[in-house]
Amino acid sequence: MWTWFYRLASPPHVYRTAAALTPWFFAVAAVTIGYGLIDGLAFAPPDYQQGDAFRIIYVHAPSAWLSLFAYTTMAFAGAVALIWRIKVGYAVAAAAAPIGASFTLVALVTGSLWGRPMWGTYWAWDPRLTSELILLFLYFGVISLRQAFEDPARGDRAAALLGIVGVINVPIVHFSVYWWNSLHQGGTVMRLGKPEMATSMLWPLLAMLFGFMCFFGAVLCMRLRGEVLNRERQSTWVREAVKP
Amino acid sequence: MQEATDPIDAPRASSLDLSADKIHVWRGDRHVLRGAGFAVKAGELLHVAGPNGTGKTTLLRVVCGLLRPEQGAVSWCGRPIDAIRAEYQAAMAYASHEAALKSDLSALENLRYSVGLKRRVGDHELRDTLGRTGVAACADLPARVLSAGQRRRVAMARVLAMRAPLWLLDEPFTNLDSKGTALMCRMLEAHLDGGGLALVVAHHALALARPIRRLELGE
Amino acid sequence: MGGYARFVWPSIGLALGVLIWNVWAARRHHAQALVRARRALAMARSEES
Amino acid sequence: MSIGAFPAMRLILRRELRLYFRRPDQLLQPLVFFLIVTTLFPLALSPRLSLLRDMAPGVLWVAALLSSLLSLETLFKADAEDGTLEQLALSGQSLGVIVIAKTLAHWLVSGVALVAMSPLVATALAIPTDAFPVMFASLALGTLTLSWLGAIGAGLTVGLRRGSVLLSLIVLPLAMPLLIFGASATDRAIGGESPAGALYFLGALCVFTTSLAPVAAAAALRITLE
Repeated sequence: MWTWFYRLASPPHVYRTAAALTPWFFAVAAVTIGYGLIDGLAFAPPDYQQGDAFRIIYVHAPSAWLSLFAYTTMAFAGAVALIWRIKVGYAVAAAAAPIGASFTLVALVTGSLWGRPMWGTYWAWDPRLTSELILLFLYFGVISLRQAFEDPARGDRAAALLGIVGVINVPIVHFSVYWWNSLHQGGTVMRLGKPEMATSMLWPLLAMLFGFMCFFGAVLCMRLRGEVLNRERQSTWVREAVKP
Repeated sequence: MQEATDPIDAPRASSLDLSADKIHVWRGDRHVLRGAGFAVKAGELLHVAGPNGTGKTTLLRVVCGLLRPEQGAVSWCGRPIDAIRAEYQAAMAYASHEAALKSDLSALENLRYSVGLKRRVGDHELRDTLGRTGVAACADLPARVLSAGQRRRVAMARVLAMRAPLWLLDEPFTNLDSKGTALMCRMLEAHLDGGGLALVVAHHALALARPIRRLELGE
Repeated sequence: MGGYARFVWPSIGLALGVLIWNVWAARRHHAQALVRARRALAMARSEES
Repeated sequence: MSIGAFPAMRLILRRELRLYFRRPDQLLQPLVFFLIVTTLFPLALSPRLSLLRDMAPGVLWVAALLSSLLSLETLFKADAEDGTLEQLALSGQSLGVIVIAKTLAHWLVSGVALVAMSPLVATALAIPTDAFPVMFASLALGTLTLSWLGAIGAGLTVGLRRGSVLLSLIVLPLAMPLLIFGASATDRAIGGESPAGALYFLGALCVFTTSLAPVAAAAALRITLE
């Protein structure tokens, strides 16, 4: 019953599918990000409290969202690989980690740039930023653990396990950081982002979110191809595929 | 020296058998084991031989279940060892190429805390077993002060005391003098006579008074 | 940008920069993997002959 | 004929404790480290008692985390290096049983010693004696939780040559909630507020890790033992 699934997840199939999907993801990402940026930066009205500074949200929020999404993808792919022994899962996890880490960094820096005009300081131990920082540390842990093993197969499995442990930990960190912040700051810090938004501001944001997801899909596919090649170097299909 | 065979704690039968089929192991880009396989029955010894780096130890680690092969499976009495982990481990005594002793514990304590996890065993019996491998005098010394040969004999005593029908030994003759080598051979003979099985990794020939099956790796 | 240009533009710039870096790094990653696979193939061939 | 899980756990616990007490230096070094780190803070900041009292819970907890982490590195490494970990893994007992016994032994030695040492440090940091019971409770719960988290990290890094830095890199982010609740429980006790909330959370974290970490650490060992 599972055979179709294993065939779907077979390395050569994944390698070809990823190649076929990449341009589509890129095309959609280019259109939506392009629209989101132009509409968000030029046409959306300034926020009545934050003025034009709120426009940072158009890159901050999608990056923050993507940082969590990539981590979840990584942990999920690792879990699939560990439990059902589907090796492509390790390749997906390995491909997702550096992308996720880079967007975590963007979320942190843009959050801090946004914080400067809002709080008067680049870093105010805002709970969201703090848990984002801890997420970055988790990414570093997973990436360095994978690289520390000489045998890539063991590195893959160890990193997958750490990813799963981390994904359980993320909500705990998030919750405890909020609890800690409310204890110390009494809610005086203005939180980044707001629940209610005018639709003219919302559309470009949604477009950016969607565009970043598609971009993630595209880059993941590209990296995935490299990871699959590295893992399957000795197999006949790779030899056929790379024949000069 | 007394050489009575130990009773083996297992369904005493000639039905015991261990087999491995088409074992493939990769280490990174290195294809260490390429389809190794064997079958051993009760009373038989398999000598795993081959030059360095041909995967002898790797095969032994696969057989004892520490290393999961990429392809192929190891079966104990017809069932894959992954499915009967606890039962298989209870029936097996493994001696790695190092003596695997805690240097801060005495020889006796070392045995107590490793054999004791497999079966209920008293210190008296363990001292006896240490005597049979010729290291009774070392029982209360910390393993730190023992010579390499003495440590090997303590490790031999541990294998004996486990009373397991299956012995998996990695280079058991290392550091042994000629007397120790002879003792080890007699122990193996007695074990096989009692219906036991043994897998021995060694890079030189075994001097046993019986036909030995050989698995040559790296050919 | 209502006086906030020095915060908004670097943010956008950084985000775009990281987007481009991701594409560049992914391409390089794949290219290196291809080179390694070819090298492995060449080694295997030279062993066979 | 084979040994049940509880007798096996008792046996491994005895083995571990005996090993710890044969090597008292191994036991004392993290404690001395704990003392030294806490000494650094007043020297680096200021000996003013009011300031010290404000920072005390944080200093205490950071030092406790670091010193406990220091001893966690050898949790499985020592056994892996002399080959006895393989013997344990093949003893017919599940790896979970082995992990539980070894981790509990580590906590009994390092955690309890840390708790016993804490009044000394607390006095030096001007923590009032009224806050001691809460401090003991939070440290006991926190070090146990950290031992479980550390067991996962130690299991993942056991075969690596430069595992110690990596162990901190892996475990410290996981331990941050612990630091938050532990330090704030102590802080509230000093300020005369009710520390119940933070202690409950610490307890919940402790129960949570106690139930899940052995599984994760056993899986980690299975991966790295290969």
